[in-house]
Amino acid sequence: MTIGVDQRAAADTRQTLLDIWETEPGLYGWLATVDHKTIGIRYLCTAFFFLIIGGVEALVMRVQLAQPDLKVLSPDAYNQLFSMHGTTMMFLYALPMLSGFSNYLWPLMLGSRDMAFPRLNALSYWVFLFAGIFLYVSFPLGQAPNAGWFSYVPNASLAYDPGINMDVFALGLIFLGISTVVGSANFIVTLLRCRAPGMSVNRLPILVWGTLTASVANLLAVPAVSLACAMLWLDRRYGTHFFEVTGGGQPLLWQHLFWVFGHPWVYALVLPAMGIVSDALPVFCRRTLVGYTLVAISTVSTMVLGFGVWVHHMFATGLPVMSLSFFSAASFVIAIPSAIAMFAWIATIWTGKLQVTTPFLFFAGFIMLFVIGGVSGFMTASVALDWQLTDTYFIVAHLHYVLLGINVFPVIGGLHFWFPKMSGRILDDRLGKWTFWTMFVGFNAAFFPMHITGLMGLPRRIYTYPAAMGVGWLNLVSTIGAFVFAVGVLLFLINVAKSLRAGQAAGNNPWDAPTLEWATTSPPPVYNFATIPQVASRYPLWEDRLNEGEDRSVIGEAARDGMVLDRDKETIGVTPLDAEPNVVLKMPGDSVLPFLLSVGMLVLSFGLLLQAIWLVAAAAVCEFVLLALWLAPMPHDAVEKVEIYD
Amino acid sequence: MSIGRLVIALILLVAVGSATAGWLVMSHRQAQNRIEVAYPEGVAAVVPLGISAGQAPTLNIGVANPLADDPNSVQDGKKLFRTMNCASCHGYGATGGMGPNLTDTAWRYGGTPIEVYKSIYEGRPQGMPAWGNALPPQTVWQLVAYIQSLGGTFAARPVSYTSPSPANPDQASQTGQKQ
Amino acid sequence: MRVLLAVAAMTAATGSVQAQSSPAQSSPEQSSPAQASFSGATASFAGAGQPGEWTSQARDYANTRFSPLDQITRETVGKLQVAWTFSDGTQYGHEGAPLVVGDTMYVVSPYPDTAYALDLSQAGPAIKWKFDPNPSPQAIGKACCDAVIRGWAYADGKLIYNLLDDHTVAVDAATGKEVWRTQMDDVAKGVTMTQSAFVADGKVFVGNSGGEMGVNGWLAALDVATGKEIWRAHAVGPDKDVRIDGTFKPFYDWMKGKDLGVTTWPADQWHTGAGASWGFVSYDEQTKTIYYGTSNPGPRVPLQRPGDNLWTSAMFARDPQTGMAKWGYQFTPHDQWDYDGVNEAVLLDMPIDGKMRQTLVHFDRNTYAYTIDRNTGEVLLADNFAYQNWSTGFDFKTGRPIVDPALEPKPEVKLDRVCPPDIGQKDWEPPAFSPDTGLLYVGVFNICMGLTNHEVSYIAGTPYDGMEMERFSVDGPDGNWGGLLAWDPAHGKKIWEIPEKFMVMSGVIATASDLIFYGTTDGWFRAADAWTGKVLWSKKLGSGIIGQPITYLGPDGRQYVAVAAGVGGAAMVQSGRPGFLPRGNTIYVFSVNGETVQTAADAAPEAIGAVKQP
Amino acid sequence: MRSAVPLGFAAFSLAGCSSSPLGYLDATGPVGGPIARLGWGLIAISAGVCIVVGILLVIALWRGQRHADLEIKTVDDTAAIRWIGVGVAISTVFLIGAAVWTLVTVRQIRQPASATALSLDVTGQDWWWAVKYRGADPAQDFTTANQLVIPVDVPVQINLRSRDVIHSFWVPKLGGKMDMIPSRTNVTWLQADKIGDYRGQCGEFCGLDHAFMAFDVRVLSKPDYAAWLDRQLLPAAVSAGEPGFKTFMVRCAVCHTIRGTPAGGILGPDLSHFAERETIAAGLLPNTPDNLVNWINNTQTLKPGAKMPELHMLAAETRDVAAFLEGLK
Amino acid sequence: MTDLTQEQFLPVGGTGTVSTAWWGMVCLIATEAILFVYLIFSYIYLGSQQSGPWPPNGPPSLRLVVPNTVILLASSVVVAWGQRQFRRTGNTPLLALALAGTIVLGATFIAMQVVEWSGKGIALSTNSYSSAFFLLTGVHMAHVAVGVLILAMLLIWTIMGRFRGVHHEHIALGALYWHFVDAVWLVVFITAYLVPQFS
Repeated sequence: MTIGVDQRAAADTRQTLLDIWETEPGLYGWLATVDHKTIGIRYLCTAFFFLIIGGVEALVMRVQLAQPDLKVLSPDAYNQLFSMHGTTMMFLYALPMLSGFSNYLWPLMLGSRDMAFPRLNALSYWVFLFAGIFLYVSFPLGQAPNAGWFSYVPNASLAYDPGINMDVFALGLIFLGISTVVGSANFIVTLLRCRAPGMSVNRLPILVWGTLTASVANLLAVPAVSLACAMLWLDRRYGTHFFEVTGGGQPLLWQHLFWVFGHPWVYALVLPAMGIVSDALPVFCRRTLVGYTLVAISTVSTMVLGFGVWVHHMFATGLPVMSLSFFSAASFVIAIPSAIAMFAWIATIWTGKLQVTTPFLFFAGFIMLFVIGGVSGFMTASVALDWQLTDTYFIVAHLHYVLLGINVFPVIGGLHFWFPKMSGRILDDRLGKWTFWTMFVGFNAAFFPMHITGLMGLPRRIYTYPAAMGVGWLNLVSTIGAFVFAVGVLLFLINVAKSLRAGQAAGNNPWDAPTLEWATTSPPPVYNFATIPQVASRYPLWEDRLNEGEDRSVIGEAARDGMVLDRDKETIGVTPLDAEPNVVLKMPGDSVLPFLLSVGMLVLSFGLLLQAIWLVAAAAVCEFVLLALWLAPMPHDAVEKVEIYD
Repeated sequence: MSIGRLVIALILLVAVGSATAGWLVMSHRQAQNRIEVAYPEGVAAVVPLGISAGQAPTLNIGVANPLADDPNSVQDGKKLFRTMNCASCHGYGATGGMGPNLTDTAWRYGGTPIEVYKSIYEGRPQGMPAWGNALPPQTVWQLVAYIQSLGGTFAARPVSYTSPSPANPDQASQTGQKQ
Repeated sequence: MRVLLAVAAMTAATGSVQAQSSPAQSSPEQSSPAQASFSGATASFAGAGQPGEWTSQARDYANTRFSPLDQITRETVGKLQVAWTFSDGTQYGHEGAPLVVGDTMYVVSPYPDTAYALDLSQAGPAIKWKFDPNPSPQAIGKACCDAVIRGWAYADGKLIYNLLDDHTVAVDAATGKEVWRTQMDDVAKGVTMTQSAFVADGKVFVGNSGGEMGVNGWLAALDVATGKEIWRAHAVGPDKDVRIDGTFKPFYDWMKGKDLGVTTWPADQWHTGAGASWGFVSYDEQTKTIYYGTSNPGPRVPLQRPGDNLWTSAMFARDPQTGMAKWGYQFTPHDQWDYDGVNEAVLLDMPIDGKMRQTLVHFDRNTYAYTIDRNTGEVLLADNFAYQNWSTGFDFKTGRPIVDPALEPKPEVKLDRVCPPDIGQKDWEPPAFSPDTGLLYVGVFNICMGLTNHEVSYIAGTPYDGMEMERFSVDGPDGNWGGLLAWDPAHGKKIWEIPEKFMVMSGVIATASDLIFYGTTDGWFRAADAWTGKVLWSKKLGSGIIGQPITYLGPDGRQYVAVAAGVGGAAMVQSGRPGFLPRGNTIYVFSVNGETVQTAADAAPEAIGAVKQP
Repeated sequence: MRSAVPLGFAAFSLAGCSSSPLGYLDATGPVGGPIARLGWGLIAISAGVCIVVGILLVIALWRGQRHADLEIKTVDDTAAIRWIGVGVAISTVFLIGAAVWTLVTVRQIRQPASATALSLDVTGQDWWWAVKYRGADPAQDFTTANQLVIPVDVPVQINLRSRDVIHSFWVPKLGGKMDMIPSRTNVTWLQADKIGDYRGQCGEFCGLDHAFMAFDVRVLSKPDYAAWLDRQLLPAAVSAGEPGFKTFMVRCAVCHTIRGTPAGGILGPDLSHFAERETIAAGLLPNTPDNLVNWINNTQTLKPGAKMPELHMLAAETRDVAAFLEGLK
Repeated sequence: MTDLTQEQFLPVGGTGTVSTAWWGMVCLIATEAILFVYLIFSYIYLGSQQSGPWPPNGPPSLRLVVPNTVILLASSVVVAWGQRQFRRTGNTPLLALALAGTIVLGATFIAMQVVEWSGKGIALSTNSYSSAFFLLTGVHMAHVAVGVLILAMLLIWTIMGRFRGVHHEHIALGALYWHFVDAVWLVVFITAYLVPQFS
């Protein structure tokens, strides 16, 4: 038990901590590491990789659609492309990307040394990676999933889609669901237990609120789609009758299960991104976020409402008008929290002192796209009008404004914002501004015309369209825009490559931002904080200047006194609400078990796909053994207590 | 670790490259799934499904079903089997009814793909209509693909042709339905 | 001695006439011959020929299958043994009843419909002649349910019957030479003929089969002498084709109107509307009326033919001279489960509510037993004779059964349990009537079906069907599949039932000695007490029995009982069950102790050798 | 200035939508009309919101820009929060307004004003539409395909079914979508108040040829409609003698129906009065003899994956069949 | 905010709400519970959409299931008792005994459930009812099986003497999961067995 005394002692402390926390070099260490920062960056890179894959698929589709009656692709090839594009972006890019941010930032923002379950953290990454690979296994066979990302039955059933296409889809989503649920549980427990003393719920950054809300939602929503996919697979391979009408199945059951999951999921893809804006935008307005509490509440309430509107994806299925009216009204109501957040951001800019940096541009641009995506959503919420809008390009426009506007723009902005923390170097601002303008112009050119083609009645998911529709030139504009947008993404990659090598050094807090992650070095040490910080306000690094109240946070390695916990791999555990420290948590060491377990799951999924019982059985046994090893309790000494203050 | 990075980059490059190449080739192949079987010279009967509709093209016994391994063809064949009223005679499970069981290995007129093709094409004396005029080769092969998927057929025999096993009278008049 | 038997028959008849005065109170347990008839029903046994003969499938016009013979009694029946057998070597279902005229027995095999005349006065007996009509093999694949023939007729020296390939042929009973042959339809279109020709009033009445093939059903009258077609009445189409004119008086209003055979069908669909008539025809000599039923509508998928689909699944009363319909009655309007109306009508006179009525009794496949006024077509009684769940009741005002909407088939939606199945709880197998007991004895089923409908195309020469079915017992996996029951037609109630493990698809006969004979599809041939249903004698035969038994007096004055054992037809729905016998083709003839003409000694080899001596 | 981009496009949309055959913002009639009005209304609100927010954002950016120093600004946010409250309140008013307008519209179009005199069964299947007319008695029932013919100013009830996967029935100019779901019957209705031809299209992704699953709605004056109905009720006008008839019976009859002939296939469209149709192959080509020949010969090229196989018919056969079909008035 | 002046002592690790593992288990149970909610929703939805009766062939028999339910609930009591004894007295053999007992009861439940299934005369692919029924009960059965495996591991570790003093989170969590599985069974039992008796 160490007591912080002087600089030398502090230096020794750092060394001890380093010895405790450092991951051993080499392949083993690389596979075994459980450091949330490494995992977070892996999440970001993998997700970005899938973003590029999905993007390329989209570009090919845009070529096919550039003019009427083109025959660049066969209908089936086109169907595979749009299905994989949707699946990739929805499942392999959007959420993992945000998980990457949260994984990297949470412990830093919350003043902890790692997530609550570092090994689960590693597991959820490996599972995500392998599930992503699994979803693409049938791609080289020319049999990728081809029934759209929401794969309505019976079109996805064996009778109409006999290849392995949809088996891969069903098993892949179940596989991926494991990663999502495990990750969500980890975030929830981390928030409840692994915060710095004093980091009470009313001091959490909005990003944490967003990810927390999203995680709770995933915990409750993902089982629905896993179940639906299991049923689909059983229907296809074992002749059950969940969806097959012969034998009393119901195609609509799929739609209910899928959208009960799907709608909350969509919010899970945007709320953390909105959190990024809420946390980072104010930094460039040199002020705190206007209406923190309102925004936090709106975040949570959006999700609560989000569980009650799934039927607005099913307005045209002939459900009773009464229920349609109810869900329509609910879908209007859900716009209110979003309005709150939007006005809060505008007010923040309005009353702020702006630094027009690249991240700022992305966030400001995001607000405009957020509004456009919002109002088009508001139009589709109207059941009567939706009977016309649904399944036209208007929907395509809407969902891209929502998912690119509200997810991709904040994400790219966030990457510009936190890149210094992750790499220690700042991204080139001039190139960054170019990136922004290319992407912004390209994006609007690509997707705004789709509103109009949609209003002109162009159905979505058609691989070509007659010239008589009169939408040829609009589609050409879209295609050009799409490529411009792609150039923007390319510029960003160039910027990253360039800055990694020769970027300007960042220092701890290049933006002079208020939250804890900026208190430590860039990149942070593996143990994050030598002394566990003690938080006294919502903006620990601005306290003195904001000068609210007399309490001051205690931060920094050379803290006068505080918790160091340099005797073993430990971090502090606190009470869920007030963050009173109440336990010292033993943190597990690096382990290759998560990796092996994920490999096992990959094998298991293949076994199911090929219906090779022996393979499934073997994999299952291995999984069990691995889990037993993982969970085996280590022999303990008798009761121990740690004295933290003298 | 930069070595590691390089390795990963290479693996990614190879994986993505080969996957894309594979997809381009295969999805193109599937688009071209329309096979061209020479259409028999001339058309005999004008009566739809008469007792005989001329001879099938003299294809030798070794001809394999070009669509045998295409899951879509098996499904299409199954749909045709039901909608072309085959199921009403041979049973919805193809296990026999007015007509013989098609899932077992007893074949009055031979059980290789081309023999099944000919039975469908030419019709058979005890009430099996001749579909040669009504259905193009593509479609007949789809039906054959479905029947092959039921497991009772034999592999195509490239060599000599041994005369098919004699009729099994009981199976000939298995009846599952009534008037 | 024949005279004596004739007298016996008369007394039997008169006895039952007296029975009418005392309505049936007595319980089945006490079974003294003196006991009174249950229903007081009686029948005219016109057209029955000599008491010792069996000259038509039902023995008489009224379809009673009652024989006045009484040599074999409830006491001696236990001694029955095989006297001789005859095999025709064909592998299809044997459904017809042999005919015995004078000393000759006439038998027709299923496809290829070969006819045999057996000389009963010879040992063996000897084959007198054999006639082979060579029908087209194509017909085998067009017959929905086995290449069967349900019977044949004898009329002024001719054996007359239908060939599977749509010809009616008459053969000289003495020489076996073909007298005439008439083509009735085109087998390539899926039409076959399995019906039993019926002769009355100097005409042969023949009908077609193929209700599953989208045929256009008809019944035709041919001249016995020449085979020339006199008239043909269709079951569907305009009144002209159906032979309906001003004299047509259906009892119920919804069956009145012009061209109902067209207007109760979607446009132009009546052409393929089926309504074939392949059941037994009956004939009332006093009123000069023939009665027969029509089959299911085509296609079997109801969604493809909205409307009542007249006159399918119906019964017609017609004038045999002109073929004009007197009345019609549809048993199952818009027949959705393939419950044809082909089952025979048994013409009985019985007191109902104290009033003597001239009725016909019809056990329909839809599981209602109808007692109908045969002069007006009014339904007097309609009661379930076995388990069913498709109908919730019968509306006597309209004469229509009330349908349970939950069991109406929809395409591609599986109905797990519809009872009865397509073949009904009683198929074509004819019942017997005993004037002594006043009861009808009928072989029934106890089964249900799982049903899935598939929309179908009409493709000439292929089935126009669309019903995917599996059948199972009402009482679960190990339940009974059938039974034989005694039915009181005047009160519409079951008196007793003999449960059977397998379906009972054989005809039934009753004798003046209060015996009934029937067979099961697992090959048991049984004799039972007509009063109590007590089984008095059983014999396992070589194959399942779907043929109709007969009884006759041989030239030697002995009473014989004969039946064909050769399973097939709808009975094959049980072919998967353990205990089901293979196909057969043998006619078994029984007599007390198996005695028959010129027994062993006369046919001894040395006797033959002796002839060979130079 | 950012919102200028969208606005420019919005301008186009005004012109654009009405010209398109599937555009629904100029829809008319008792179903299409109210929805179109609602559409314009919500578009107006949405555009308004975009403009207002855009302006606010621009002002905010412009105001903020002037500050140079990076010191943290400490301000009392109560005023700002009040403005948020105002903004949210205004939006809420608009939301409620829109919700009410929506519900009113739904109420208005859920049922026809008068009882529907005419009721059709439309069955979607890969990738065409079977249309069944129901008459007073079954004899008035008949089936056609890929074309609805309806009288003007008469509400038409439409019973929607599917024979395979989920399709969606959509005539933009006359009303919204309604899905066709296997094992269900969805009921919708439409009413045209202008004589003319309207375009319909499948609105739910249904596989390979989803792009090519269209149909026509012909709106006729009441007398014209009556005449058309009488023609439809007649059996097909065929002369069994002509070569095309023979060939058709051999090559096409197992899939297609021609009423009153032995051709009774239900796999393909009913062709009894084929010559009356505007288009062939579910709205793919105008119904002309040349197109028909082309379609019969190159089915899989024109509509890849279509269920109709290429029959490899001899040139003469094809000509005869085309001639025969074009004669089916 | 912690008062920095006074002295404090913190336990390391710890059980119940203090251990992160407990919270993790709660999350797991939450997501599993919602899975069963969706399963039951599907079962009821399919039933509500049937034209015919539901279940099609009459309500399932209770002959085996009622005793089976009792057995499963009993197993919960047993494990709870063993856990309590251990927390009180640290008596390892007693704990081992209780765990063994629970395992036996759980295995019996599975065995009897299998017997009950095989007697039904319907298969997974018979109709929508059989599919929904077997999936619902099957998924629960899988949970029971996993539960038994967990208990087996706990038994082994107990015998290995891994649990001493206050360090028995594993036992607590294993028991918690087992109680959850039992609780879910009650809901499944009511939905799939009891309700049909009255409909």
